[in-house]
Amino acid sequence: MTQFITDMFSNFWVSLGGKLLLVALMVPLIGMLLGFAEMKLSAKMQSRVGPYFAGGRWGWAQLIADGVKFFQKEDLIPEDADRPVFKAAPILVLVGTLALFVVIPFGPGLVFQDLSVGIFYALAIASIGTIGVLMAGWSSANKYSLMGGLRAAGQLIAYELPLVLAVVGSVIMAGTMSMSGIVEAQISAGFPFVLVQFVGFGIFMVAALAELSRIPFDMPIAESELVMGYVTEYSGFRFLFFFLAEYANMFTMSAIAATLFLGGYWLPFVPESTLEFAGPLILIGKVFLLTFTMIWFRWTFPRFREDQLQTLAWKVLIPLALANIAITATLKVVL
Amino acid sequence: MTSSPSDTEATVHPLQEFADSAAETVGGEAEIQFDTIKLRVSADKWVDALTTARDDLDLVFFSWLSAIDWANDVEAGDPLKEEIEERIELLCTVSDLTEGRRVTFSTDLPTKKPSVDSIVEVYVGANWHERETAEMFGITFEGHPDPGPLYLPESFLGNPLKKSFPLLSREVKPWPGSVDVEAMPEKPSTENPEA
Amino acid sequence: MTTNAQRTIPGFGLIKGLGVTITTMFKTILFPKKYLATVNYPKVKETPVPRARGVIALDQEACTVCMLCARQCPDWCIYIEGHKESQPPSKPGGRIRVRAELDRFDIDYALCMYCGICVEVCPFDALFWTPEYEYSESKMGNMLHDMDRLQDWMTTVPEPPALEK
Amino acid sequence: MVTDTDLVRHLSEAQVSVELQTEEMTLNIGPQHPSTHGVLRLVARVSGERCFDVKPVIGYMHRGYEKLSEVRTYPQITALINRIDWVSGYANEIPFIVAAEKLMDVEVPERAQYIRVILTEMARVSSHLVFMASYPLELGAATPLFFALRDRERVLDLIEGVTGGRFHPNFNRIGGVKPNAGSGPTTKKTPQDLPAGFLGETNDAMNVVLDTCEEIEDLVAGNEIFRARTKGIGVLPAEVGAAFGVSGPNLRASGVKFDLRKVEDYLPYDKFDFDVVVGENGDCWDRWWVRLEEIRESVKIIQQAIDGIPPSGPLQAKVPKVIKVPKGETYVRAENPKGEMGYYIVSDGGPGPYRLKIRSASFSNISMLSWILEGVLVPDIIAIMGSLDFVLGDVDR
Repeated sequence: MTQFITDMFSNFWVSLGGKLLLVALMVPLIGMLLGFAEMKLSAKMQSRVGPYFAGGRWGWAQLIADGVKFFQKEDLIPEDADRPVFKAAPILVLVGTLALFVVIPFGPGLVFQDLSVGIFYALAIASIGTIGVLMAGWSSANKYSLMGGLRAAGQLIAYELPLVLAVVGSVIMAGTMSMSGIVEAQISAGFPFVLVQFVGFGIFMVAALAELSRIPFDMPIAESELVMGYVTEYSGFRFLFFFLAEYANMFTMSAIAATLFLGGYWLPFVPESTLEFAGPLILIGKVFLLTFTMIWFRWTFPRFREDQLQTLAWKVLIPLALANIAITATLKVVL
Repeated sequence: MTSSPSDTEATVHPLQEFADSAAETVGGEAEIQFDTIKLRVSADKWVDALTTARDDLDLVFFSWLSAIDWANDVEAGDPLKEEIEERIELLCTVSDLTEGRRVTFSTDLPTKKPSVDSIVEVYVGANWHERETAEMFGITFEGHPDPGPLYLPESFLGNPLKKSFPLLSREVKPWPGSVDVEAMPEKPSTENPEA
Repeated sequence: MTTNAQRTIPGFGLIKGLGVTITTMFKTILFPKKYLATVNYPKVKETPVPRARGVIALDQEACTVCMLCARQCPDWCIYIEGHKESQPPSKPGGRIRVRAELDRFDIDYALCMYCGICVEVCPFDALFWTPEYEYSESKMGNMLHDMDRLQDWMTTVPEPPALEK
Repeated sequence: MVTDTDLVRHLSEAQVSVELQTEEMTLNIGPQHPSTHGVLRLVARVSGERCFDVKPVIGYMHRGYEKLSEVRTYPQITALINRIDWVSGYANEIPFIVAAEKLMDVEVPERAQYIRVILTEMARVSSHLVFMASYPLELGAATPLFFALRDRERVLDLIEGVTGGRFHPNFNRIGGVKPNAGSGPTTKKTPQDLPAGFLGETNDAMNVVLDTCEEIEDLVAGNEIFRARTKGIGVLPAEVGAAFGVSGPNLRASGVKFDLRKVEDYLPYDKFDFDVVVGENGDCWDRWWVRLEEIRESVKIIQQAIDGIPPSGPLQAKVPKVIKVPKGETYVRAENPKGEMGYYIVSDGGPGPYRLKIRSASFSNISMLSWILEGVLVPDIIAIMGSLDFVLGDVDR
């Protein structure tokens, strides 16, 4: 029986189908889980009860109820909207998120596709979502949406650079761009890279927040200024796509950060033989720690102004990241 | 705490001195009613009076500007008890920012086609107040930089705060209080056949 | 008095803010009774104060159809109709008494602005405030409460609160 | 003085504007928008994110209170004016009632005066707490909202316990505070004095409010992002503010030490020791800070009043049952949470005023919007508008 299953999964198409199914299930699941966590945690930070009605205890079914509600809603498209672009935008945003799951190693060998340029691929694919955002903003025929889309584009340009530069330090230390390779490098080094690459880690997290357009960098949405930014005109399941993509993106960005800086699926003092099973749990634990920080930030900070964000990116983060690279490279050569 | 005009004759009101000097500086008549200094000036000296108040009396804070429609025939509310001369009284209160002294300037305008010079040049805050007064009382403010209705839609007809403007909500519905208890029905003859 | 708090190391303010939110989170999770500010509304209800102006109750027996409330109401939302009736004398040989009977007493809560003037002017203690608040309707017309419905509210009239000193 | 960096920035901006031909668009903010506090509408010409010719459009909530009060009696108007600035409904009643009392020459009993002071200051605390809640929210921080509203609810519950209304207390009567529940034979004997335990609970609630002020200060004031968003933004010079009729905390933030509680005698504020908080620069930060400090000053007043309130005594002066105000005109203004609120009553001896002019603070406060919003960025529109703390009911009346 096990032989049969192994055989079946060795077939390319079957394994591809299985992986696709897994990713397709994971995104809504993670989206709902994180969405629910955000609702509950924010409630507690504000001395509220939070959702409690749906599903009985703790309101665990709140997000399922929300999803059902979204599907029941009318799919509104503004009359002046650029219809094909308007419809394509949420799909593009979600696809960018799905594609990111491909390169994240959940355990030794537990990776959908271990690319040799994994991190390069991840950072490139992560910015596809922003193109979807820009499309959404442009096609909505709404001035608020347009401004939201343009802000997202400006943010992408400003933050892609520190994001990439922050990663370079880890890549230099590992000597490989494969995500699994970087984790293995940390295992063989015996410490997570964050201990050395703390500057890179900090820059990466700040840039990731900007990339995800979460508070304090949520200017593209900025509900008090731009109503809802680029999602103003979306309703029903198209809005749900944006919603899921936001939380799934939070997960993948945290997973990348965990892989690059926190040792990925590895934890010191955990025997390597158990990583096969414990690895995914360890990674998810680290990811939840990082996403908790993001949620924590969101419910504590106000938002920047667009020009202050650009100043921060170009005048602080990029020079810092460059200095980090220079020092890392020098030390790598010297030591 | 309070004082009426009759008090001021017996004891001098604490504000009397200031009121007199203000009236002299501006050129008008001052009257103190219930701790409120009202300074009457003529309509052609309206802008001059307020400029003097700002520059010489140091009344730099613009509080409000509005009007009263003195009319004998009213469509809404109770009419006045005694006949008065029909006019529109324009009021403007300004204050200083140290001791809290305030003066209400007043001028009379004719009920038909009232018009006065705008004081936006003197107190920039009068802009919206004059627009409100203009649409509510039909007063023309000459030289207002941005005339036009403030609250009401462009197509609105009439000047709501004039006494000749009826309050429609009170016109379309009968007053529930006007109903009276039905009188006792005439005693039916069956009960008292012999009566 | 200065409007500037002391200058500190950059980032210190951010950390202080993070500290406030996380403390609140743990306080709310660990001691929900003390620190939770909201309740699970339809399941748990807060009791309004006795003086709360929720809805007006009518004691039909006490009403003499004097029309004071309808006349004093600023919104004209009370509609009263009544007629006079003769009652047999209380003692044999006494005078025949005339009593006003209430035919209609409606309050239109769609118009009412809860000022309480009617309750205040009522000279015969026929109107009372009760703190009930759950009487929303899906149709505007149903906001008109007739005298029977107003009478039903009488059961919810609370005792007046004790006074300070 | 033009520094080198200023010059360089200016040159670079000039160059950009020559090279880039951008199209301007008209941005319509409101009347339904998350940060317009109701139904204010702004029409702005926007070039990129910079706004020019911002035109506020008001009147979506105009209820015509000045006309309505011409057909109402004085007690009926008291119920109406609660709704002008509904965030601090109690404070609205005071100047109107005091003006009517002035015309009638009525002396209000001391205990009633103290109750008025306590409740007015509680209204101020609750109003400023709403500002403490909404302003960081407009800048993106949601948590201070709940902290401030949590304690505002405490204050409102106490106000409701005394008056029966959270937002619309309708508690003042000419000659004092609401004397008893009704005029019937039974209820007449139930005076509406403070409910038992009110003073103690208020004292506790005020201490909690002070704690929350600390908490909000930790959460918001130190925050570098909040400082960057508010310092130097929307500077209002004192003389411009005065000419526009801007009053209250907005004017004090510009450095004008002027508080009607100190100069007018509508309530016995001279018996209490409190400071007038002033700002330095008149920017958004100062407006925020002045309100935070005013909460603390109000708490001081409330706690002094709780200590000093006469233990018992009449709550009502002798007034006729059907109130008719003698002929006369007067203007009474009060320091409301939003600024100077005043009523000019013209009475001809009838049961209602011949004319009632309502001077509301927010109306004058936002009349300067088109001046202060000239050439600012779109996010700063929200920051400046929020810092003025207006209520549309107070603007449109």
